[in-house]
Amino acid sequence: MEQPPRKGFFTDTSICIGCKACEVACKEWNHNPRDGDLELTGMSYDNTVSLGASTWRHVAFVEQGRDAIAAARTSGRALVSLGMPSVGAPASAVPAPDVAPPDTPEFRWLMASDVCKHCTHAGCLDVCPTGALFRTEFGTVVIQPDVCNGCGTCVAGCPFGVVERRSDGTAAPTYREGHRKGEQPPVPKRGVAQKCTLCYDRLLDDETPACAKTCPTTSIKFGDHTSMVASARERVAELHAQGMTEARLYGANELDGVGGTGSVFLLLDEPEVYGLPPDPRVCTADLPTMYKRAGVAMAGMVAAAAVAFWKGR
Amino acid sequence: MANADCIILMGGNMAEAHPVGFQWVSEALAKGAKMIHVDPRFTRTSAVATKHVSIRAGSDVVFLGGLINHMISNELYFHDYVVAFTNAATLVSEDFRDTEDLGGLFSGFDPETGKYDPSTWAYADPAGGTVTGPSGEEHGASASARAAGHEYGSGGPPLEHASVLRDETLQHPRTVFQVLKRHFSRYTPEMVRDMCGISIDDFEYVARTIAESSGRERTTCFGYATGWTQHTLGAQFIRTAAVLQLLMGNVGRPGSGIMALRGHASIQGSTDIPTLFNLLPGYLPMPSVGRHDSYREYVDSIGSKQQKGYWAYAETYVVNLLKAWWGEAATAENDWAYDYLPRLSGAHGTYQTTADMRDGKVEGYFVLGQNPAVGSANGRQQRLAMAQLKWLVVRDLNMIESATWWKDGPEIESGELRTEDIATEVFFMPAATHVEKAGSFTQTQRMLQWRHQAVQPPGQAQSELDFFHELGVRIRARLAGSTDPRDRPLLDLTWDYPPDAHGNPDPEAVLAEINGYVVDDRAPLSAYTEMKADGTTAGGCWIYTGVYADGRNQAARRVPQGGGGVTQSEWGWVWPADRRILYNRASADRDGKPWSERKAYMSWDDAQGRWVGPDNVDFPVDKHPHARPDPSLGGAEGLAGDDPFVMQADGKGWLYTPKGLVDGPLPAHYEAAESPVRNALYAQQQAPARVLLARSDNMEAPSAGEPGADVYPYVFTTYRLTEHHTAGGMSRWSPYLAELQPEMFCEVSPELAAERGLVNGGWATIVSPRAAIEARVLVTDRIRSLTINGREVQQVGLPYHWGVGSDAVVTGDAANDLLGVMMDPNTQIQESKVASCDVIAGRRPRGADLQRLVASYQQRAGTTPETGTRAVTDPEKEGF
Amino acid sequence: MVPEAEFTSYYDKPIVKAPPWGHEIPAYLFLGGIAGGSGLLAAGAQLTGRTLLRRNARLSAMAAVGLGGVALVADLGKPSRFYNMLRTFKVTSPMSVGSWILTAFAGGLTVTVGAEVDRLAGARLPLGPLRPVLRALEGPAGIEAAVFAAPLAGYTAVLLADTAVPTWNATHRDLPFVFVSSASLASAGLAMVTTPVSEAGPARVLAVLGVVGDVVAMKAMERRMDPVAAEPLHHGSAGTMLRWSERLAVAGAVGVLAGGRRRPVAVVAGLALMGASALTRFGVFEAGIHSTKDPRYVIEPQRRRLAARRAAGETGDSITTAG
Amino acid sequence: MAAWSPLEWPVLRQVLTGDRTGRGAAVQSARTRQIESRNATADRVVQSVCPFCAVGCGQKVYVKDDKVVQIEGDPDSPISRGRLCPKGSSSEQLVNNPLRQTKIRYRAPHATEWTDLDRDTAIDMIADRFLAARRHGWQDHDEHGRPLRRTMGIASLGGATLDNEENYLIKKLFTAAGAIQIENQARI
Repeated sequence: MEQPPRKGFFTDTSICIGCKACEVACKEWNHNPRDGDLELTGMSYDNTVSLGASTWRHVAFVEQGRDAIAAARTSGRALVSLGMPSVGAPASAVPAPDVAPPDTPEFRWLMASDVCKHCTHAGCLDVCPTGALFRTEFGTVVIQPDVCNGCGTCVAGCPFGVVERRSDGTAAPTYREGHRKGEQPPVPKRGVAQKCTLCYDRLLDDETPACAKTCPTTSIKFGDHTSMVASARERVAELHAQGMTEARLYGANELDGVGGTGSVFLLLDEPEVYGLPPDPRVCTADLPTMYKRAGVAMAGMVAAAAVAFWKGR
Repeated sequence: MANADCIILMGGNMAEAHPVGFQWVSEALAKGAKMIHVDPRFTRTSAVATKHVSIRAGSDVVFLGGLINHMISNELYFHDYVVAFTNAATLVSEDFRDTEDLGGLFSGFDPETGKYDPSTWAYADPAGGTVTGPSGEEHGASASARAAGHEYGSGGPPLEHASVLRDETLQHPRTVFQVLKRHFSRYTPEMVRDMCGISIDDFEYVARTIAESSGRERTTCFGYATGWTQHTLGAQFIRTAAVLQLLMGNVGRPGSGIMALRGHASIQGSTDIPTLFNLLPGYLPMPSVGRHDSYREYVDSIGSKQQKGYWAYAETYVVNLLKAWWGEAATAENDWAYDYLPRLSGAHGTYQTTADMRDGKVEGYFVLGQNPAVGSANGRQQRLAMAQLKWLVVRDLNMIESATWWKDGPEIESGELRTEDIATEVFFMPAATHVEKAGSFTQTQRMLQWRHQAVQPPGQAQSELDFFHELGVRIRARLAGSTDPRDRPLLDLTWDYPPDAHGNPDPEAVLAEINGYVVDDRAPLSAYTEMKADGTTAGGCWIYTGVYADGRNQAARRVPQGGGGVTQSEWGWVWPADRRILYNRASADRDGKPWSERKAYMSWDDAQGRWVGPDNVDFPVDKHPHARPDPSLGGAEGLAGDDPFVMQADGKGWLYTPKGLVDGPLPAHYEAAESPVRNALYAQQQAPARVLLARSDNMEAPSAGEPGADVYPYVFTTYRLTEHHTAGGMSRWSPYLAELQPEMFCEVSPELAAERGLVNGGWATIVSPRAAIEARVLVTDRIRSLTINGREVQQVGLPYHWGVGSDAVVTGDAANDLLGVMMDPNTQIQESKVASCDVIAGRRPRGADLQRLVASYQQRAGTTPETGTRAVTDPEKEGF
Repeated sequence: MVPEAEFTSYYDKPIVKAPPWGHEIPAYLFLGGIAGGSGLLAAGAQLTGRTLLRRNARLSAMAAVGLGGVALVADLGKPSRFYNMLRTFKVTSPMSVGSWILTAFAGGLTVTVGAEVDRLAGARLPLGPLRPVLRALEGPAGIEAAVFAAPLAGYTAVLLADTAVPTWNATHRDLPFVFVSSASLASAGLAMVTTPVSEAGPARVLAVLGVVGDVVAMKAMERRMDPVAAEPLHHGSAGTMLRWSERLAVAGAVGVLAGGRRRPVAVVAGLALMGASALTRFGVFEAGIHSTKDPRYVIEPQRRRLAARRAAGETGDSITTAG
Repeated sequence: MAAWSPLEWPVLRQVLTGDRTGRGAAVQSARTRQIESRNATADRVVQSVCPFCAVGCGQKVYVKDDKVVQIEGDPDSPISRGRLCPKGSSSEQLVNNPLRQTKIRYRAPHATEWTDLDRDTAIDMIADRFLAARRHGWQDHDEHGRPLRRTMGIASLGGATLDNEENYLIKKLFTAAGAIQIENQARI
């Protein structure tokens, strides 16, 4: 069977306008129910809060003043000086007549569309006991809702907090059926783990995932993983050349704790600012150690029992 | 837009309101262009802008005027373009007096009527006197179609003839250029700082960026939306930008212009084929009593045969329309059934109608895909007015608030209305969605695109086309045999559209009628130039002629990517004549050569003897750039080779508007009808010619300098969010959209929050002289307190998508309830972007206490229906 | 106002998600431990001819496995699909490995319990010709179950540690020691409750060894953990439970040593030990859940280890890169 | 569900195929192997235009069994290149919304609740009321005796979300009936 190239996203948050079309297109395509309890969160324009069982794309909104911007620039510069692996400036640098840094330093509003990372080493996939999760021919990680028994181990296995077991679909569940505030919409696939499938069904039909297709500004790009990483590297170099040292990539390094992610991001601040872990590590990386330690412990238990029967009178 | 070197977005929030259109801005940015967002709020557009400049809502004319002054006084304007293509060199009448001379008023103002007599604004006539309109009246397009900021619609108002005096050295003191220079000289950077709250550094940054991105090699593009139109001087906001763009040579060229960013799928179409009181299709005016009593008066008033350009053929368009509507009943003998048209007597806009409704003068009301109970200014007045109707027909997809106010509206809760007392009959008719009917939408760049029908409407739902066709059939059946002359127009109406498979009228047949045809054989016309004024052709909307050329539905053309050419011309159909950039003759210089290689578009090809380029030239195609026809000739023949503005009566871009606007030939800054700020530019505080509706249900807050102004100390502005659509009828019923912005909120600065004890995520009550509403609070640095004339001015941001009802997924108080109805006299559009309010912490009172709260504020402020209604500011009385 | 996002987190919202596990899970951890420990005791008794201890330990193990299984199934999102646990065998999934261990253990155990019940019933079960087969299999089955007993007691530690839950993951080197010790002392405690002192000698020794292991392993574990990740073990209800767990364990051990040969003391001490084990499991469980609620437990340890690696010159393995 | 076969047991497939760790093809269910895009199985695709704002983005409408199953951006459109905003992306929900009204509702004077009407009756009632209101509000002349030939009894609001053809018929019918108070969103 011929293996298609690994597919992935490159989400360039520097051009995201926070329109949330990705959230809607995703829900619409995947028939995911409305999430949350229709209350204003007070978290800027973010009212869906995080990725979850029914929200597979989530746009974060961060308002920052001068100090935070300066800190982001500093931490970005520090990354550069660490001698990170970096391709040089792209050969065809944009003919910008003026490379002075954008001069709006008093305030900025960051928007970033988050999604399942489709990790190279996927914790959720590794720990799933039923085989409900599998790696597709596109290198993506997908849950089979007809197999999952809702044990929830994958939820614990994800270092990014992406997977969630679908319950009733609202934060403050009510059991009045309906669509309006205070009512509970019908929730399909209740009780099984849910997350982004990278539109596995659409990929099979050679279609672009719903979120990437709808994205008005191409902040969400979709394609072969290698070319996504390449364009991410080009873009970050371009921004650095414009003086935006706060730009950095997230997930483009195959040596990181999850072996690199299928969904690569360009961020303008430290990952935790966007709700992303700063140094995630797939839990099963330590599994051999755990098994070894557990083996010793179990042997100890057997030995203790032996001693007990030998000594115990 | 993707071709611009600099994009100024102002009075609009493109990334939020038009995310997909914004991709062209993104593309320009990716190519290295700059984008500056000038707006009271830091929005999602600002977030990706090269720079955001915070401006006090309603002070845009000061800022733009400052830019004009900067460009003129530093000689940064595009001299060759200005001399060649604009009316800068034209001499203005000796009788004209500017605001400089009259304390903020132009000559001709009548304080009694609150209206201008524009006769002194005219061009000087070489034969002495002035160049006035043919019979002293403008055609509808300029007087009101601009309503929605339709700057490039169908052209300027008529002039008697196109013979004018010009001084191309621009030195004569009565040249438009000198008038302009003097007029804007008081719009200094310091004035911008004091009135707009924009620092001199920021102002200079914007000025420098525009200057560097204009001229032969580069272009700057402006984009605006309702942030400009919804003001008492909205049309003048746009005019100011147009003056600036003409000065900089940024009209008619790639990556230039002023883009109107419109909010509805076919809002352009509904102005072109207007469901508007003052227009007939194709920007022909509705006849007015007294001015258009006879056919001849009517036709002559629209366009003079001696003026330049295509409005000179206005009579042809009129005849074709009448012929299309009344077929054989329209004959030369009966002036093509001109008398079948009803007559206007003044403004009959939606707000005047609402007032009439409230006073019981209107029996029946059709509400079609619109939600005035939420979306119109002064919502309480709207709902109380509807309660006076005999019957109301609401046609919509969802059970909107405009259909349910009688059972769950705010006035039911407050006890002002009792369901059992309301005599209004309400018909709710389910409508068809866009996929359940075929038809065309005209988008914001004038492109018609056909939608094919995907499925049949569900249940009892039906399209507007089917409903109104059926209604027409039944009305005509009831009148059959009537001898009453008033029924003739209905009985003679052409109303025989071939049915489709389901027995409904075929929309393509309607399109064919709109397009126009030869009466004898129904052969479709392919251009409006084929129309005849002798009754042998008929056509419902001349500007759309060509959309059904060759009997093919050109709006349904869908070659992928429009065929790949620069203009992507094989996708949809653009009026007029499938032209993609208007006035594109201006993309070449006086001699017909491109201004620069980089910005080449249309140019004159001597060998072929015609204009060539990627587009259809918006000009007589074979007219040599050096052509200088006899000035007495009118129409297309009258256009000189360097008259690119083919719809203006003199072929030039108008820096100065000798006719057509009712509130002044040049933009001048006046404060909003309600403003806590004194106008520092002129003694005149408010726009003198603004339209008022002085009523007890439409009170105004006192402005700065008047007693009681401090009762409503804050400025609020309303806007939309990307997650919702206008009054919510198509978004608040959608769970996916509702969850993204679930509750009505207000945005306030940290300073205002501290002043009023507001907490992020908590509640606030906002009070205006019309209403009080509650909203959740977002405290954010995206809203800045601004220093205006040395004092802090706080602005409150209010999205207007929510309404009070019980059927939507999410409901909430309506921001528009706070607004009063004060209108731009050119467009009759209300001022939604600036008004005065107070903000207090906590939720609003319920029941009858709500009106008590509003009344107590009114009392404290001493407002009466007369407050704020004086046209001319009286310096004595105002104490300075 | 909209809080300006702190340098460290996104509106204090969690980064990782808590597994959707109720108290059935710590209950299962406890019961699985009892089952595993009892399996070992039963095998020892089988080999050393302590028939009462053998019978009681087998029955205890069976009860614990049964209840534990019910708890596990009850906590599934789709209980009707519990059988999918054996749909595949995944070495990367402790839950899968554990399901097979549990199945294997329960298989052998069921045979031995069948034999015990038949004996209790005076050989009156309608087994017919199967009785001799059962009797013949009883011994090997007991040993087979014993082989999977310690894994049953210990795999749950790997199950918790092999997650992104900060506190659990940070225990991954030492939690198996805590859990097998806890299993030992709890099963020994139960044996002391159910079995006369005369046959409970091995249980008393195992109890004491278990307590020693439990206390030592717990201390070692906490010391080795990132201090922030360890915090939830000390605070709140988890901290309270773990403190009482240690007290009860020590008290139980003292009881065993001081008066374990007296039945009433043995019963009380046995109950104390079982309580200690239950509290350990609930405490560790709660601490982990708590560590998912505050992003700080994710961010601070991760930033610390990232900084440490960078300081040590390892700069090539960060998820954040400049290019 | 296909009949269960022992060979379908993933444990066996793990052994038989190369997927030893059970994280790939071996654990796919029969249903997973049959997944198809619902766009691929649609009966027909219709080209349309987004009904929300005035940008005029192209849409593709996928229909199966005479029901709209998907609406997404039309990549062929030079205006939108296949992209849609959140509102445009919600178009399918606009069409298939469970809250959408598909029945005619009538509220009689002073009534507190809606009742149902069939369409024929409703349009007849509206036609009668239309003519009555037209008659009551009719004005032949103004105070100077100049012709007006209009009715002030009927008003209308709306059109910006309607088709050109619909607006055309509305304007045509109302104008012929002498109704002039015709307005739409362009003025709001």
